[in-house]
Amino acid sequence: MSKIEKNIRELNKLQNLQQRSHWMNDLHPLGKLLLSVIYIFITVSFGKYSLAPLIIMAIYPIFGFIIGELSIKEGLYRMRLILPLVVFVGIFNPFFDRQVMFYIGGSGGQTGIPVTEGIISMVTLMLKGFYSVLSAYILIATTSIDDICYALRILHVPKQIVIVIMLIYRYFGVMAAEADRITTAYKLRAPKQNGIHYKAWGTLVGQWLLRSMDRAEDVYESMLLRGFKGDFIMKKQKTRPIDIIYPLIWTIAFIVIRHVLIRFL
Amino acid sequence: MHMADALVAPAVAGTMYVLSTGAATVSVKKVREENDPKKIPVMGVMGAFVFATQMLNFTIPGTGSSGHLCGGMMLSAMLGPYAGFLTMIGVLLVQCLLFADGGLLALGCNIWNMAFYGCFIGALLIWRPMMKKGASRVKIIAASIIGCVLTLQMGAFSVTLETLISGITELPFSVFVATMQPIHLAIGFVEGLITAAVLVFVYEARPELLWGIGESETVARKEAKLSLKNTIVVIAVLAALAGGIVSLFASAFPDGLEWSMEQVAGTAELEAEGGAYAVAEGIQEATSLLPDYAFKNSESAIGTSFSGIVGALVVVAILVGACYAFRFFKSKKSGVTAA
Amino acid sequence: MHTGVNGEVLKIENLSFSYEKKDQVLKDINLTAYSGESIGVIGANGIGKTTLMKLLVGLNTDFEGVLEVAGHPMNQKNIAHIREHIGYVFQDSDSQLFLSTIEDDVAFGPRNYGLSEEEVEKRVEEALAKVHITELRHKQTYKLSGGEKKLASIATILSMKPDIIIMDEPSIALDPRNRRNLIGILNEIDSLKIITSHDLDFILDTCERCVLLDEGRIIADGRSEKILMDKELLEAHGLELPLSAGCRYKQNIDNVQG
Amino acid sequence: MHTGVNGEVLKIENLSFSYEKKDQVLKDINLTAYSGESIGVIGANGIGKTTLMKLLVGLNTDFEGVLEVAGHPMNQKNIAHIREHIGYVFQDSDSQLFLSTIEDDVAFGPRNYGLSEEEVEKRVEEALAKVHITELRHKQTYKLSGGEKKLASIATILSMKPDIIIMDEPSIALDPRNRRNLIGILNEIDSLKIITSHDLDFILDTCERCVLLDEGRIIADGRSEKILMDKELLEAHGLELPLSAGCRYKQNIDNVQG
Ligand SMILES: Nc1ncnc2c1ncn2[C@@H]1O[C@H](COP(=O)(O)OP(=O)(O)OP(=O)(O)O)[C@@H](O)[C@H]1O
Ligand SMILES: Nc1ncnc2c1ncn2[C@@H]1O[C@H](COP(=O)(O)OP(=O)(O)OP(=O)(O)O)[C@@H](O)[C@H]1O
Ligand SMILES: [Mg+2]
Ligand SMILES: [Mg+2]
Repeated sequence: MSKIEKNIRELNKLQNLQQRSHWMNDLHPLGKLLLSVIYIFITVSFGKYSLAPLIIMAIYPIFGFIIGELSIKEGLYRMRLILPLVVFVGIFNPFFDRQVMFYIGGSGGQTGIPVTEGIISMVTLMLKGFYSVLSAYILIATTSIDDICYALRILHVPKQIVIVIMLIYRYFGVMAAEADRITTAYKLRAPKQNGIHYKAWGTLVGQWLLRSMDRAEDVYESMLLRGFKGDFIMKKQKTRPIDIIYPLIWTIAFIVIRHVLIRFL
Repeated sequence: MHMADALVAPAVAGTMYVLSTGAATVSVKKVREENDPKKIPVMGVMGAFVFATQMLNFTIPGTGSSGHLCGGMMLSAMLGPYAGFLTMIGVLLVQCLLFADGGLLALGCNIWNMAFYGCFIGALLIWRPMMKKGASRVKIIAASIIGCVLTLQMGAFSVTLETLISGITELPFSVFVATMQPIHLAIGFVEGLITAAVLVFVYEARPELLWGIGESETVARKEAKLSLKNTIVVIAVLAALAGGIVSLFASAFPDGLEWSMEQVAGTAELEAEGGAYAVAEGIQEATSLLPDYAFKNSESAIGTSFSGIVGALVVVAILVGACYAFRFFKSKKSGVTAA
Repeated sequence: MHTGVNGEVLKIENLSFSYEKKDQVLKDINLTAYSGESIGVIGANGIGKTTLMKLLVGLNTDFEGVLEVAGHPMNQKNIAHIREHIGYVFQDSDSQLFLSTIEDDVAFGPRNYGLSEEEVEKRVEEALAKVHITELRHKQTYKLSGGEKKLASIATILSMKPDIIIMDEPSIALDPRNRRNLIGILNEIDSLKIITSHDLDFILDTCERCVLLDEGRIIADGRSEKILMDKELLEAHGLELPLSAGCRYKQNIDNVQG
Repeated sequence: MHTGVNGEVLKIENLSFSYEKKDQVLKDINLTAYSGESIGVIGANGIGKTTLMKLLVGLNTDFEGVLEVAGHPMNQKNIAHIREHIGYVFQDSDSQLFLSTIEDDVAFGPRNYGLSEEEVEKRVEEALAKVHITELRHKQTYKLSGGEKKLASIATILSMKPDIIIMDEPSIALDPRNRRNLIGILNEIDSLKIITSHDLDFILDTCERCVLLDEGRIIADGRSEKILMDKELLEAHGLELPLSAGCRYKQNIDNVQG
C-alpha cells in the first residue's frame, strides 16, 4: 500500500508549501484563482500551429517556478495522470498531418530536416498540457484549499458545493489517516506477507469505510459543537493594491502575447 | 477518462461549463429543498471515499492511469442524484487541484462526462426503477454493473466528441471511437464490480444509508441485519473476482493505454495506408518525396514560423536569466540585511 | 446563559439509553447540576461514561427520559442553541482536531461565534498560552505527539469560553507537569464542569462532587473526598482508591485515631 | 529467538532521527537491552518516546546510527524477520485494531504465524481471558469504549507471545482495576519489555529499569526505584514524582531518619 503513503506524502508536501511564508502565498486567493483560469484559457485558445507565441507563454510558469521557489520536478511529476490521454490524442498528428511547414538546417541547395504541421500541432498540444498543469500547480502550491474555497464563495459558488469541497478535503485527511493506520497495523502483525493479502481486501476496505464514517461523524459533531452552522467562516482577507496589480499585469501580458505579439512571430 | 485542459478548445470548455452549471443549479435547489443536515457529513465522507479509492492499490491495475473509479453511480446510490452530483463536483475539483487529474478549464467537461451521466442517468433511469420494489443483493449488483458500464460508455463518447470538436487532434472519428469505447467497456465493468461490492456492503451493514430503496424494505432490513461476516464474505468474493478479472486483463494487455495505442496504430495502418510508419521512416520518406513541392513555399515558412520560434526561445531564455538574477539579487540583499 | 429554576443548568430525569435493543447502557439516571459546580463522573471501563457525556451534548438524541440543558429540553429543535453553550473535549483527540494547523483549529470556535479577528486572535493566543503550546501554533495537527494533541484539543475548547465544559478523560496522554497545569486551569474556570476520568487523583483535585456509575445506574453521588476515600464502595464497583490516596487515607485514619 | 552477544536483544548506538530537517527529535541515543529486562521510557510530552518506539519496530527506517534487534541490523531486508519477534501496542488503539470483531483481530497474529486452528483458538481464549474481555469477543471493534479498545489492543499482542513487547502508554484509558490487572500480566511475562508511560506509578510497578529522555537525549538510565524517587531529577525534566511516591518518598525519608 505504498501508494497511499506516496499520495499522503505528496499532499503533505503541498500543505507545507501552502504554509510557507512567501509573498505569492499572501496574494489574495481570488486574484490567483482567476489568473490561473485566464492563463489556461488563453493558452488553450492558441491555434494548433501557433508554436512561437505559445513558447512565449512559458514566461508565466517560468516566473512562478523560479520566483515562487517551486520545484520543477514536482510540477512535472504531476503530469503523469493526464499525460496518457494527451499523448494518445497528440501522437498521431504527425502521421495524419504531413504537410511540411519548414525545414530545420540545410543551406543552399541542401534541404534540412522537414518539420510538418503534424509535428508542430503535436508539440503545441503537449505544451498546452504542460502549461496548464504547471500553472495549476503554482496556484495550489501557494493557495490552500480553504483559501480557494473562500475565493469560490466570493464568486457566488453555492454554499452547498463549497462546503462539500471543504469536507471532502478534510475527510480525505481523516480517511487517509485511517487507511494508513489500518495498513501499518496489518504490516506489523503480518510481517512475512508482501503487501496485503487479496483475501483481506474486502474486509479491510469495508472496515475502513465504516470506521471513516464513524470518525467523520465525530469530526462533524465536533464542528457543530464549536458553532459550525453550515458555512465555514473564513478569515477575511484584506485586499491590498498588489492583490489587484499582480494578476492584472499578467493578464495584460497574456493578452498582448495573444493578440499583438502573435502577428510578429 | 479525465479530460485535460490541453484537449479542449475554449468554446467547448465554455459550453460544457454552462451545461454543468445548469445541472448544478438544479441540484443545489433540490438539495436545499430536502434540507437534511445529516446528509452533509455523509456527502463529505462519500466524496472523500471516492477520492481516496482512486489512489488505493485495489483500484484496477492494468487499465491505464486514468482508468480509475469515477464514482458517480456509487455516490448517487447512497446520496441520491442531486447530492451525488454536487459531491462529484467536489471530488473532481479537489482532484484537479491536488493531483492535477483533469484541469481547471476542462472541469466543466469532466463534470458532465463523469458526474452527469453517472448521477442522473445512472441513478434516475437505472437505480431507482430497479430498486423501486425493494432491494436485494442481486439487484444491487446488476444495477451497479449495468449503470457503470452504460454511463461510462456515454462519458467516453462525450470525451471523444469534445476532443474532436476542439480540433486539436487529427485522429479520425472512427478510430477514436473504436478505441475509447471498448477500453471503457472493461473499465466500466470493473467499476461496476467495485461499486456493487461497496453498495452490497452498505446494504448489509447500514441499509438506511442507501437511496431510493422502498421504505418498508429499509425498515425490515434494519431489524434483521445480516452478520457482518456474511457481508465480508460477499465482498471478499467480489474483490477477488474483480482482482481475478483484472489480472487476466492485465496479463493479456500489460497496460490499457499501450493496448489502445496498438489498437489505433493497427487500424490506422489499414485506413490511412501506412499512417503508422515509424517516425524515422516517415521523416526519410518526407525528405525524399516532398522536397520539390515543399521547397517552393518554404521560403516564407522559414521566414515566419522558424524565426518566430527561435525568437520566442530567445525571449524565454532571457526571462529565465532575469528571474534567476532577480532571485540571486534578492537573496543576497536579504542576506546583507540579516547580517 | 439562562439557567433553569434555582440555577439548575442541567437536569436529567429517568434517562435511559441503549445502542442496541437488548442491552441498555444507561438506566434511569437522575442528576441535577447547578451552575459553577464541578462534577466528576467515574466508573469502570465500558460502563457508559462516554455514552452519558455524548447524550449531554446531543450526539445521540434517541434516549428516553428528560434531559434539559439551561432549561431547554434536548431535542432537534433546541440542539443548535444548546450546543452554543457547551464545550466538549472528546476522549479521543483525533475526533476533535480537523483543521490543518493548531492555530486554525483553536480559532474555529470563536470565529464561528462571529467574533472580530482581533478578538479571535486574542482568544487563540490566550488559550495556547494556557496549555503551553504557543510554540506549536503553526504546526500541522497530524504531526503532533499524543499529549500535544490532547493539549490542542483542550485549547480548542478554552478559546470558546463555554458556559458548560464537558471533558472525557482530559488527563489522558498528558505528562505529570501538563496534567498538574490542567488541574490549575480547570480550577480557575467557574463554568459548570463535568469531567470523566480513570485518573481518580485528577478527579479528586478538580471536582468537588463525584458521581459513581455502575451497571448503567448512579450508585453514589456526593462529595469527592467522601466517595473517593471510600475504599469498599470503590472496590465494589471495579475501581480502586486514588493512588495518592493510599497515603491520604492512611493519614485520615491516623488523624481520626490520633 | 537468537540474542546477540551476551544476551543482548536490542542494541542502539548513536541513534539520531528527525522528521523534518531542521529539528532533530532524537540525538545520539545509546541503549542496550538484555533478554528478560523490563525498561520504562519516560519523559515529557512531545519529547520523542513514541518516535523511539516506532524506530524499534521499523516504522521509520531513515535514522542515523546503529539499531540492532536480536543481532540483526534494522534495515529493509531484515525488517520482516525482526517484526516477527516484536509485539507493539500503539499509543492509540485505533491504530491497532483493523478487523471487524475482537476475536478476528486477536486471532490475526497467531494465524499469520501459521499455527493450527486449535492452537489459534486456544491462544485467543487465553489472551481474552487474561484481560477480562471474553464476553466481548464477538463485538465489533468500532463499537467499543475507549478502555475496551485498549484491552483488545493488548490482547492482540498477548496472543502472539512475542519475544519483545513494546507498549506505548498501555495504561491509558484503563480503569484502576484493569490497570492493576495489566501490571500483573506484564510482571508474569518474561520477554523483554519496553514500556512508555506518563503513569509513573505504572512504570514503578512494572519496570525494573527506567530511561529518562529529554531534549532528544537519554538523561538518566538506571533502576526505576532510584530514578523515579529522584524528585529534583524528575522535576528538572518536566516530570513529577509518581503519585503514590509522595507517600513512599516520605516513608523512605522517615525510614532513613528513623
Ligand atoms: N456505537 C456503539 N454501538 C454499540 N455499543 C456501543 C457503542 N459505543 C459504545 N458501546 C458500548 O456501550 C458501553 C458503554 O460505552 P462507553 O464508551 O460509554 O464506556 P465508558 O464508560 O466511556 O468506558 P471507558 O472508560 O472504557 O471509556 C460499552 O459496553 C460499549 O461496548
Ligand atoms: N510526523 C511527524 N512530523 C513531524 N514532527 C513530528 C511527527 N510526529 C511527531 N512529531 C514531533 O516529534 C516530537 C516527538 O513526538 P513523539 O510522538 O515521539 O512524542 P512523545 O514523547 O511520544 O510525546 P507524548 O508523551 O505526548 O506521546 C514532537 O515534538 C512532535 O511534535
Ligand atoms: Mg469512555
Ligand atoms: Mg507518545
